[in-house]
Amino acid sequence: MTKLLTCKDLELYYDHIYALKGVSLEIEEGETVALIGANGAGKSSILRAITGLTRIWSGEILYQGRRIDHCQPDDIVKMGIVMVPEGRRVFPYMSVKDNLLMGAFTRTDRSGIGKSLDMVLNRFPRLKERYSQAAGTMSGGEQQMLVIGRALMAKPRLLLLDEPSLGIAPKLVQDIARSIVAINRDERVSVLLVEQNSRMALRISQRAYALTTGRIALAGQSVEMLNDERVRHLYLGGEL
Amino acid sequence: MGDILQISGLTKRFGGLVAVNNVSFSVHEGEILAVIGPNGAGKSTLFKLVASFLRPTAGEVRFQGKRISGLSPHVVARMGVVRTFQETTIFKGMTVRDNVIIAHQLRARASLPGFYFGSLTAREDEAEFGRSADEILELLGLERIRDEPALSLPHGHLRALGMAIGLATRPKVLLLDEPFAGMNHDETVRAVDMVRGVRNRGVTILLVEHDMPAVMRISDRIVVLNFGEKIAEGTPTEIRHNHKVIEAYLGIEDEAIGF
Amino acid sequence: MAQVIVNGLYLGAQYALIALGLTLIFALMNVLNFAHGQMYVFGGFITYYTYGQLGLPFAVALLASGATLAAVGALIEKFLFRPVIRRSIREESTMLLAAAVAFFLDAVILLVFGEKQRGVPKIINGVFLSDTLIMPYDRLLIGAVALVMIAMFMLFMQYTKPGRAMRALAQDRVAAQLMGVRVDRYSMIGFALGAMLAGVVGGLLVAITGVNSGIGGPISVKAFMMVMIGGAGVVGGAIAGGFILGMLESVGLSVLHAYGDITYLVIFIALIVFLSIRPNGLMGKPWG
Amino acid sequence: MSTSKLLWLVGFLAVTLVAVPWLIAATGRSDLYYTFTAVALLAIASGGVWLTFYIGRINIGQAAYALLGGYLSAILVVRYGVSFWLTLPLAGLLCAGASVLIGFPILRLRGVYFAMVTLVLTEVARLLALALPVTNGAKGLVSIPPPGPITLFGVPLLPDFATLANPRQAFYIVAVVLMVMCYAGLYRLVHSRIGRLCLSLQQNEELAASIGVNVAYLRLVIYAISSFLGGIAGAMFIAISQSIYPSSFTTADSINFMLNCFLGGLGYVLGPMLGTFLLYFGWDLLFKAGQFQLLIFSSVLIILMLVLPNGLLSLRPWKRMKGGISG
Amino acid sequence: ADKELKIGFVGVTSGPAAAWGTSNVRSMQTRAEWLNQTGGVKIGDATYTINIVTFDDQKDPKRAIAGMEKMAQEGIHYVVGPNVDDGAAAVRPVAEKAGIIYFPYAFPKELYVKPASNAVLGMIASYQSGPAIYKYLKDNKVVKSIAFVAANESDPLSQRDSGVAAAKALGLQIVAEKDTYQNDTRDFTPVLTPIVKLKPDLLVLSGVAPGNAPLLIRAARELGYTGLISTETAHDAKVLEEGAGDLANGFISVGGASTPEIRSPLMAEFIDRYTKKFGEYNDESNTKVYALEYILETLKANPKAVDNVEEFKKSFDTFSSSNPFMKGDNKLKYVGATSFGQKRQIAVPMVVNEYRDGEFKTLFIGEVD
Ligand SMILES: Nc1ncnc2c1ncn2[C@@H]1O[C@H](COP(=O)(O)OP(=O)(O)OP(=O)(O)O)[C@@H](O)[C@H]1O
Ligand SMILES: Nc1ncnc2c1ncn2[C@@H]1O[C@H](COP(=O)(O)OP(=O)(O)OP(=O)(O)O)[C@@H](O)[C@H]1O
Ligand SMILES: [Mg+2]
Ligand SMILES: [Mg+2]
Repeated sequence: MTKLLTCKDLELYYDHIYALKGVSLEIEEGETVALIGANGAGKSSILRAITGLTRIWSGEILYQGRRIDHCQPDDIVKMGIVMVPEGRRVFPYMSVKDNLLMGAFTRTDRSGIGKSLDMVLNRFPRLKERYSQAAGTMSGGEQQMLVIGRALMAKPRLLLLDEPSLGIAPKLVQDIARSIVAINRDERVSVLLVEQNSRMALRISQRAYALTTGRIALAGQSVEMLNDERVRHLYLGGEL
Repeated sequence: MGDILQISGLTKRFGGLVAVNNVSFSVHEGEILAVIGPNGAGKSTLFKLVASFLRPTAGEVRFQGKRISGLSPHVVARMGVVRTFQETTIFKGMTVRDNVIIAHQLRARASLPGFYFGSLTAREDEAEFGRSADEILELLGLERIRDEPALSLPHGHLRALGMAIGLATRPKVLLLDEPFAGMNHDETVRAVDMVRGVRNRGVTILLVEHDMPAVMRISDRIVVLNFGEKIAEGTPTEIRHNHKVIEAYLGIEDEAIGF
Repeated sequence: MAQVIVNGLYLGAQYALIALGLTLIFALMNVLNFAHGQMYVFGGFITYYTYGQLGLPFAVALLASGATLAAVGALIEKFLFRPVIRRSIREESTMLLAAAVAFFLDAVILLVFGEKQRGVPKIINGVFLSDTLIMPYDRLLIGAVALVMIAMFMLFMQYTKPGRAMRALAQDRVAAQLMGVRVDRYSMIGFALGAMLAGVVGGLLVAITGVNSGIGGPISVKAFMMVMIGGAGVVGGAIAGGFILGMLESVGLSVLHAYGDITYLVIFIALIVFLSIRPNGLMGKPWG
Repeated sequence: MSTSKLLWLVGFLAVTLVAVPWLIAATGRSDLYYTFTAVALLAIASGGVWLTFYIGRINIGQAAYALLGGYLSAILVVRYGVSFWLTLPLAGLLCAGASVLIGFPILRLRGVYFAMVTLVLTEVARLLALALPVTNGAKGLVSIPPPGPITLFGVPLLPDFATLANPRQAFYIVAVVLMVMCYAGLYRLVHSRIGRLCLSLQQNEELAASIGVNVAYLRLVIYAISSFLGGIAGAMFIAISQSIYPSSFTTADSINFMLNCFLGGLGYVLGPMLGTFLLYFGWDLLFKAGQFQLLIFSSVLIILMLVLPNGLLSLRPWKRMKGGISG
Repeated sequence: ADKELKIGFVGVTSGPAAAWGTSNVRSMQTRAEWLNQTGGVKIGDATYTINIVTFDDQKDPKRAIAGMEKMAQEGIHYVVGPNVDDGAAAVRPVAEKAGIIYFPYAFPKELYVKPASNAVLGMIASYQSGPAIYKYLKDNKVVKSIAFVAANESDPLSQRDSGVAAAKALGLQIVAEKDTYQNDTRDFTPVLTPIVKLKPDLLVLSGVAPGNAPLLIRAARELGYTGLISTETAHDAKVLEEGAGDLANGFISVGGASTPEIRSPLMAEFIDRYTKKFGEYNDESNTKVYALEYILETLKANPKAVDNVEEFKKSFDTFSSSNPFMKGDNKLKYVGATSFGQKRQIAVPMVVNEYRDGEFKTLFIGEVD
């Protein structure tokens, strides 16, 4: 396996508040990596840094061996890193179709786009049913599927997911988790999954990092972390 | 314990869509009642109807026997029915403490002119609000960030602040819309304790939440909505085993992903 | 009555086109472009010189107007609005900038083009006459061109990639950015396009109404009104607003003409009442 | 009120009421009296606009109330022989009353919609002034007598303006005193709990309602105060020009009031005062530039905006801003 | 030239009405430059260079007051302007108090009747020209019915009202008098559609702005209107030609002073110099040039008035000098006794023009007393 993405010693702050104080992590080709941690630990900040939405203060981000920490967000999308942001940000007044086409914005291969569209619609049949409905009028779960589908339209090699289960009914959380597993398996997309639902995240990932206030506190195989006493204590709690 | 809220035949239409359809149930004084249901089932709409932010198409809500549907929200809030919002809604331009202080509005005894001219009651009010705000911040573990601008708080703290704002109004009934969303396990445990603490001060609590373990642990009773209709009502144990609820909402455990 | 309706339609087409550019800029950047009317006047003068004075074909003059204004718009976006938006705390602050730009354009236009009302030779002569309807051919032509341009703009926004990008940008900037839309570039394109529309309408209408350096401000205000009727930041709303205002004026002036002074009073009060009932216009979104 | 604030106030009064007249006398620049009078009165109206900004509404309709206030005062003085000094507060109060009626439906609107409706309101006021018989329509009211004397128990408090050798100075003093009173009132408002309630409206009306703020009522109160200020400013202006026309206050004025607020800074009570001073005085200073006046003026505005997009007062070196929008 | 004489201008030179003030300022500047080139103006024993001090009031009465204050500050006693009613009324207190004689282009009678004493109407008022025009048209072109249309603004509306009164007095049938349009109207078809249907013999565009006149004419003609069109304000032939082309033929307007038939060589040279200096002439300046001429000629006649306004006022009743801008033996003198009870108006010849093919032709010349 080769390194797809490497973050070295990322530091980042907003208005003199440190959000990241030296974070390093790696994602290998084909892997699903989970990133767990408390509120405000800096999970979203890492994703924003990778996608170029927020500039890091120091450290470096390498993608396939190239430094990308000075690239514009659109260049990063073109390289194959696509993020699904926190909070289901669909384009509310656009149809499902147009939302999906927006996903393929940086692509120019018409036939490839068509194929991706078929793939996404097959994966999420609900989207096919709602093909020309305005996205803003769909339920939360459907919107979540739409944003994941939209990200897939960009044909990513690395998919960054920020809390896809937030505010989603348990039944749909399961659906989404299944989709993530399937996407990783079938489309050979590497995934970096940020989740509060640590149990779910650890179950569907191979490796995981746990973040506390801007630092990596723990890292390892997900299975091991699931059974790790400290993780259990900090992030999973006892049996509920 | 009597019923503090009676909801009867409540219906809300948006154009052709019936978001809440003929829902009736009662809330007992001092209990924690959870409303659950799939996305789009009408839970938030139900809350808005109860807090009188929306006018029902049919049916009514009674609080301590008095009809409150149709009154304006601040009147209902003054009577003691207060909601927090699903979206993280706070006053972004103020500090954490100011957010809580301003939320004491309902407890103000001085009039607007009184505040303007700084009457004795007004000054007493101000001092009292400050004290009470600090108390609430401490209760919710926000005292360290009390002077931060609310704008830059992380998600979890925003939720806590939202609850602090709700508490500051010293409500009789507090409606919490997804209070645990975006919290990890540890934080959820703390928040659950917090909500219990609030209940123990005599506040009746209604909450909407998707975090099932938390819901099961915290609630005395649960009401389940689906497509705007009430499909079940009962104790957590009853709900957990209700087929309709499993089918519509909880889903069946999936071994592959393990939950 | 036929005359009144056709008048209304013709006015409406013209108004809708004016409102389109304004609404586009508003949707993309949340900037209420007070300088829209001045851009319109600027475009008008360019057509006046290229068509009226230099004698080039009208179509060429329109192109010149559009191209110049697109450039002006792009520059204004890049060097004025972008830095100010980035640094201001409250979005409304851009209103001062927009007003300053309006003053600036007003000053430049007055200095360069003078204070007089200008007109150009008619583009076609002759009048369409029937029992119920009198309509000069040039008005018919301009009305038709306006309709075609509206349709083209709609198609552009609906079906082309830049159009889609701009709609996405208007709905969620961050999400659009995450889809690979270069926000800076498309904001600039959008602003340039809005300015270009203003310029082209200005040029188009020189053929009928001429152009006058001072009318920019009143035109902006009128355009705001159409946008409000239809709903801010919605392309369809701008078009609807334009046609409604055009029709209201035409019908109002003919029905209320015995009371003359009050036609506009009635229209304005109706507008206030309408907005009190529908706070987001006909099809507007609840923007902040 | 803290002593430092009191000192500031005394200092301001000393400068405006003693130093300025002395300087004017020394330099012979008596035209500056009118300039400063105009600044003071426009600042009062702008202060009202600023207050509506403070509850999160873009108000481009202040000229409507200035016009209304002007007409009310003029009509009372001309047709009913009421003393001007009595009409001044009356004009303000009647404007406040009118604004309650108008505000009730339109204050539900937000953002650009409210802005546009108020812009239209200015035009409605003008058209009404043209159409109503009591205003004498297009011909306006001219030859309005200047303010008369006020005596209290035989003691003259204010002289008859018609007999004054230098009415400019008298108007100046009245305007400055009015302005100081208005801004002191505004300052107190903003720094009392009401100010924070206003902020809560500005930031989130729904949440404010949920914590028990009577949103509709507070909005109306604030809008009424704002219109009160507009009415007073209008009435005072009419006393100076001794004439009023439907075009005495127009859309352009409404826009200027708003720009004054932006220029000074929306987050600061004194912002509109500073903004008015700079915009008005700046224009006046450039009078020698002749035909290039507008060009230079607008260029300076643009540059100011580029350098200080949050208003001039965001420069305040003694109080650094911290991301907030606090007052 | 050993001394400087400052003459002020307060009026509108920007915004939609910029044309009004601009033609004013430019004619003053042209004439002043010309006089200075030829050695200045000899008043009494001294020779003066003329310095024109201008102030743009943006058509805002509040600014106009500031402008008048500025003039007082500059020690100026003679000011041309303001251009509109509200501005002129607003500057009145300042001008009267500060001792400034001003020449507004505004019609409210209060400005000119006692106790006011410092304003001098700089042109013919609509209530003076209206009756004359309607009478002429009634007698010569058999006009029986008349319709009015005006912008919904103070000046045009009050001009309309005086026009309506004049028409009534002449026994003309008034078929439309309430129709108005917003000042931002650019397309007048809807405004005129109902009026044209009434087929009046004469359509009066009351107080129409120079920019709007061609648009109104064009819309009326294109709607099939065949009657006469007239107005009481001054207009520019070039603007009419560009804006309405042949459709403007027959348009009747009141120009202040000068059609080719009556213009003196001096006027011709003025036009020439103006055109050279500013690239383009404006026919409105035919009227606007007079105010400055009156000020200077009166000062020449009574040199003490240079810095004493009271002296100037004394000259109102007696002043007379020959009119350099007109052929023949015409006089510059102050008039207005009938309208205002005192002589507070300059006697510009009331030239009623008809537009034809890019030029104005004189229909008749009247006088005001
Ligand atoms: N725009 C901003 N301005 C100032 N501070 C910010 C901003 N965005 C985030 N922060 C701060 O940076 C820190 C990390 O935030 P981040 O959003 O990365 O956390 P997170 O782990 O994603 O939390 P959550 O689970 O609540 O989403 C927090 O302390 C937060 O207050
Ligand atoms: N103002 C409105 N206009 C039209 N439809 C609305 C409006 N508010 C809510 N709805 C619709 O009513 C339905 C119920 O919405 P509601 O927000 O109550 O769901 P919810 O149960 O809270 O869902 P979630 O769990 O996703 O928050 C949805 O289909 C929603 O689209
Ligand atoms: Mg996050
Ligand atoms: Mg909800």
